[in-house]
Amino acid sequence: MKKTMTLFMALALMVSVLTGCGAKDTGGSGKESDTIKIGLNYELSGNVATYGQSSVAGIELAIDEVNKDGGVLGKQIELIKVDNKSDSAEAANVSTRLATRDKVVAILGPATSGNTKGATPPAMQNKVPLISSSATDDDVTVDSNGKVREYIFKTCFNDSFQGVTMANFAFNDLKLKNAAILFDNTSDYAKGLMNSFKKTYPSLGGKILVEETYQAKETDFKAVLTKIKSTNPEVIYIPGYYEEVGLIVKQARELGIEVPVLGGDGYDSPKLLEIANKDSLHDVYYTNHYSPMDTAPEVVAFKEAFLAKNGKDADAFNALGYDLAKFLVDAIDRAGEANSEKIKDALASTKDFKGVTGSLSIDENHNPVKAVTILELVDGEPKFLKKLEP
Amino acid sequence: MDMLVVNNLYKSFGGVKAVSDINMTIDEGEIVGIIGPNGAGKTTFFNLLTGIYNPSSGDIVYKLKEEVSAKSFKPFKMTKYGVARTFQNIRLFKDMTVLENVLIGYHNNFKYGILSSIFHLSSYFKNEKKGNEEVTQLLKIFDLYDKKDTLSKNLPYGEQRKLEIARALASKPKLLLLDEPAAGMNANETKELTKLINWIRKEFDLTIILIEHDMSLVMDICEKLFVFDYGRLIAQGNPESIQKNPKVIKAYLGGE
Amino acid sequence: MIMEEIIQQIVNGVSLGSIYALIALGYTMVYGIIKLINFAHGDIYMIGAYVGFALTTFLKLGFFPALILSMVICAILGVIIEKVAYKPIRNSTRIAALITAISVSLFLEYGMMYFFKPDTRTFPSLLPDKQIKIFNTDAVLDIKNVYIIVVTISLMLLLQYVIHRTKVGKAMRAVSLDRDAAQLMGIDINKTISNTFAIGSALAGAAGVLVGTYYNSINPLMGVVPGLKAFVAAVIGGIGIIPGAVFGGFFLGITETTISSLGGSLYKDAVAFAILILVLLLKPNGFLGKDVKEKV
Amino acid sequence: MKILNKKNILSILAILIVYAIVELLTHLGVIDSYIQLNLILIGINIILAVSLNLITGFTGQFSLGHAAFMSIGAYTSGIVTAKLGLPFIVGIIAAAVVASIAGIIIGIPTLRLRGDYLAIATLGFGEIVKIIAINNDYIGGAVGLNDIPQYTNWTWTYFLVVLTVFIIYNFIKSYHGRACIAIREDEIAAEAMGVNTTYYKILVFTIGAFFAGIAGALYANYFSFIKPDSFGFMKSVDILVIVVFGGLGSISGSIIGAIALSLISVFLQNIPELRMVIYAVILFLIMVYRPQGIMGNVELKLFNKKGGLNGYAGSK
Repeated sequence: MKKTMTLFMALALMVSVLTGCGAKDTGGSGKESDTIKIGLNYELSGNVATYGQSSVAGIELAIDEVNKDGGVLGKQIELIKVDNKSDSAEAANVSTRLATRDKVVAILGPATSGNTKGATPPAMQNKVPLISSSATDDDVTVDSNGKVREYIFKTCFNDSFQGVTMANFAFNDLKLKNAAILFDNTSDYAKGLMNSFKKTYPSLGGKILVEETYQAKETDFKAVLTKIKSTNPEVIYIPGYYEEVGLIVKQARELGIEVPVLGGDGYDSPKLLEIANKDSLHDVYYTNHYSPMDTAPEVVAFKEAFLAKNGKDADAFNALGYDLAKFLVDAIDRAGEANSEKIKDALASTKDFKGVTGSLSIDENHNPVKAVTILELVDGEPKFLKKLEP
Repeated sequence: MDMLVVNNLYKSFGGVKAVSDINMTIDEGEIVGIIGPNGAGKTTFFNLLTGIYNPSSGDIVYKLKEEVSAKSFKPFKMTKYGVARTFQNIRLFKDMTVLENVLIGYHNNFKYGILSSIFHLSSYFKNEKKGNEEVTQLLKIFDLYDKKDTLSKNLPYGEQRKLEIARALASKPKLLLLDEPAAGMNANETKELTKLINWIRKEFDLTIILIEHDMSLVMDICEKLFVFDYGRLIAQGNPESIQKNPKVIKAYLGGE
Repeated sequence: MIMEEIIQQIVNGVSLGSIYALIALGYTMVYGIIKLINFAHGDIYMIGAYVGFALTTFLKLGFFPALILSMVICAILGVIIEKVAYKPIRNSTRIAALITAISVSLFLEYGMMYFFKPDTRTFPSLLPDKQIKIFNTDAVLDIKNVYIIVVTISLMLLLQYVIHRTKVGKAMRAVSLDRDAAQLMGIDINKTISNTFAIGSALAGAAGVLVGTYYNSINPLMGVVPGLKAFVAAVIGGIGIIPGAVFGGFFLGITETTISSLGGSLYKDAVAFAILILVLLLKPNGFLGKDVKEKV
Repeated sequence: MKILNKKNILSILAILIVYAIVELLTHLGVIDSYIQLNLILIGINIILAVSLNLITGFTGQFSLGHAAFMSIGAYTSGIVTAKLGLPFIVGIIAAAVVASIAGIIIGIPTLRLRGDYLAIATLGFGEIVKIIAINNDYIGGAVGLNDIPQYTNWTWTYFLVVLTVFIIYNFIKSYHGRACIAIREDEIAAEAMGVNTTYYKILVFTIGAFFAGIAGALYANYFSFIKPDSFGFMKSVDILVIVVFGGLGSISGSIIGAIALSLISVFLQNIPELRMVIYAVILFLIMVYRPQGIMGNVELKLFNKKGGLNGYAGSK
């Protein structure tokens, strides 16, 4: 008896609290409101808070600029920033809240593939477009039956794309036949890149000598590096993020491993140079969306504006976040109405959107078609090497 | 008829002999006292009798509900063999009520399975009803029924001692081991305890072994005494003979 | 070539182990005296690194002044944490104590994240960047590692001296054995526990600065994994035993390196935890601990 | 004969009425998908908290690895429903069974450990389970397992919560449950009274893991995506915090705790940068000012006039 009463009371309390706070939120969100609401579902706390916060910094810069220029469709954009705690269930919770309570027209985020997958089902059910600028995993936008997820988009490469590109580059351009792999096995991103490299490289005729792993937040990589060194590879593929890669490259050079190091867009951060220092960063090649050293006016303008606003140089997450916001605004503009359904259609039909990180079109799988740039680090500075059109 | 036989019992901890060369036989229905100075090995002996320690060598054989020897002793099996005990430094279940404490003593007399407990099948009700009735009976005997819903930690000291005995009796033992039952009691309480022990022995048809420092209690109720010193059994016999035994006097008054 | 790899891996193991050992020292000491798993220890280590970072980057202090100052600041922080957080729960249950320690740990991690952003920061290079070649092979040892090992061993000896030879240390041991009795003997319990925390936290602070310069990258969550590993190391060596922590640190470092070098880097941490469980089961008082039986 | 007494009929009615009200409100649109999601989340947390309470609160076995059992259940149900395409009920049962086998496996070796040491060993066990999941490519490794069919709904969650509470509550009310509480109070005395402590410790780990497995299945089939680090150390701490917040040894406390902490979490979504700091402060304040939790170890008195959860207490 008492347990049911407890349950009952608890439920009553719950419902009243939740509906209560909902009622407040829905106040100004009628169709005729003078702002357009965009939800941000990001990792603002928890173990990947860096990526979430960096993406949001880029988004906020872009939206500031848009609002200063008069907004879109004559309305200002209002960002509703909610934290998903770096947890996929919480990301689902936030998605639902943004869609049903805050009545946003679109959701940006989350930063990682896992949390984006968590955020996906509510976005699909509530028919609100959700776009991530860094959820690189292939099945973010396509389900296991190969069917595209109607409301989900991404503006970054698929993991497989970068891995394939690097495998080709290593084999054909650098002409190196024996590779070692070292990847972050707790990161879906690194694992994705690694898998496609592992598939492509041998098919070209290369040989993978050894495959080793590390874990995010580790700081000592000498044991695996020594192991790799003993197999005498000609090149090492290290997909991962700059925090660890910086340390890995530095420690590899200390151990006397001087062979080229290859990686992906996780390398793109001014921190890489700070952590690894100049002397270690030679013969490092990575795939990226753009060259931060690009002198194109929009790149320069973005970098200056970001530095002015945030007091530090932009990294890949910042740039991708910035482009993501501009990309959505562009779609809202083309949709002609702040309506989720129309925005979704506009997003799906994006052609040659020009952003800081290059121009992109959305393909039938809701993935971007965009050029990949290969950069080489020379004395720690990224140098443009080549650009591969898709 | 003998119900406990101890043969050449030794127990050592890391080379130090705590109990050595104990031989004794205890008959059914006796009240037996174990006395000796502090550190004489009495509690160790109790722990050997209840399976908390295994003998280093020698054997202990009970002939109660069935004949068992030290090899098959496990603390939790002792009540099944008909042996229950109390502790020197009262070990009640502090945050449980008086009734619940005694129900734990009754543990092995409950006979229903996990499924029955989860779904409260009829065997659950039958068992719980019977258990509650028997335990209630016991609490009334010990004058604790009025306090059955009191948390045991809130009982006065003397009643905690009594509750511990009641809890042990709930397991329906044949042999009751009491480790310093009168410790911390005043003369009046001790007197009452003496009466109680005598009474329960008759009422429940028990054999009782007790460790005690209070000589008045020991001399009062024990029919036979065993005296320990330095882990050895130095004397045994009826209270009068023990009082006169020079070895015992020496052990108690010191070796000078 | 094979020989060289083995030598290099031994060097790697020792150098990793020295870091675990350094952090484990403070962990084991606090546990030894007040029987509290101070989950916040790893975070004090993180704060030590940030203090070192601030002192060297903004005040341009050298290595040793930064190390000493950071130890002092961490000691003060440790005492504050003890007074504010642990003192009120000193007589609570173990579970309350453990959750309080977790809450302090979260508070420090996310407080730092709030004030200083979650970004990784780079520690200025304070010590000479030099590699020593061993036995004329290609195996190398980072000179900074020599510093860490020397500091770890000296701190261990110093701690042993403090605990066994000084009045403060004797008071600590007395409190650890029987708090009530110690109090009856006129030992100031509060002061002794404060001392314990001050010393333990100072050790964490030292570790923070040393490891900061060694890896030159710090972030607010940097204390979590090393903290956990250091705890494992402390348990392996026998928690509460100072030389045990150092032994456990090296043991864990060398074990992890061995597993990685045998190609098991995927399961390196799993093996570390499996060893932890095995040690707890087979030798609950650690390799250097004595077995004690519960009194009935 | 006593199964259909007045009290039980009232209980069943109350359970059904609560269910019907929620269903009705859902149809009326008062409960939208956001509230429903949170109701389900709370339900999952109640199952986790009540089952951990059995292990830690009632039996006194300090576990920091409860999320590992949940993870085993989640992956099992994920495999059964997504990869093998079997119905949800099969997934739930498989999840519960596999998790409880893990409960036995972890229960046996850790029997020798107490207090802090047991906590650390279970923490280690949780990490090992996570690392194995990360390295297993069949279940997606670090990438996670995606596109698990979304079977979990309010009905499943609600009745599984009721079932969990019913079973664990009844268990506690039996002599088996009293034996567990006795182990918490004094293991040596419990053994001397004939309680087979080994058996009961393994039993509660098994039952606790069983329900954590069910919670995992509900979780996997609701969020339709799982990854190993959703079930890490912090998740175990979250569950433990619910239990301690509500009161160790109080089932109604665990229910209230699950609701309160879920609401706090919803509220904290709006202040992301300070969320964990505030969470830490709340934890700390509870430990200092009310270490026994909201309910202590008693149940809601209002509905339990006989008092005293722990005993049979004559409520025949």
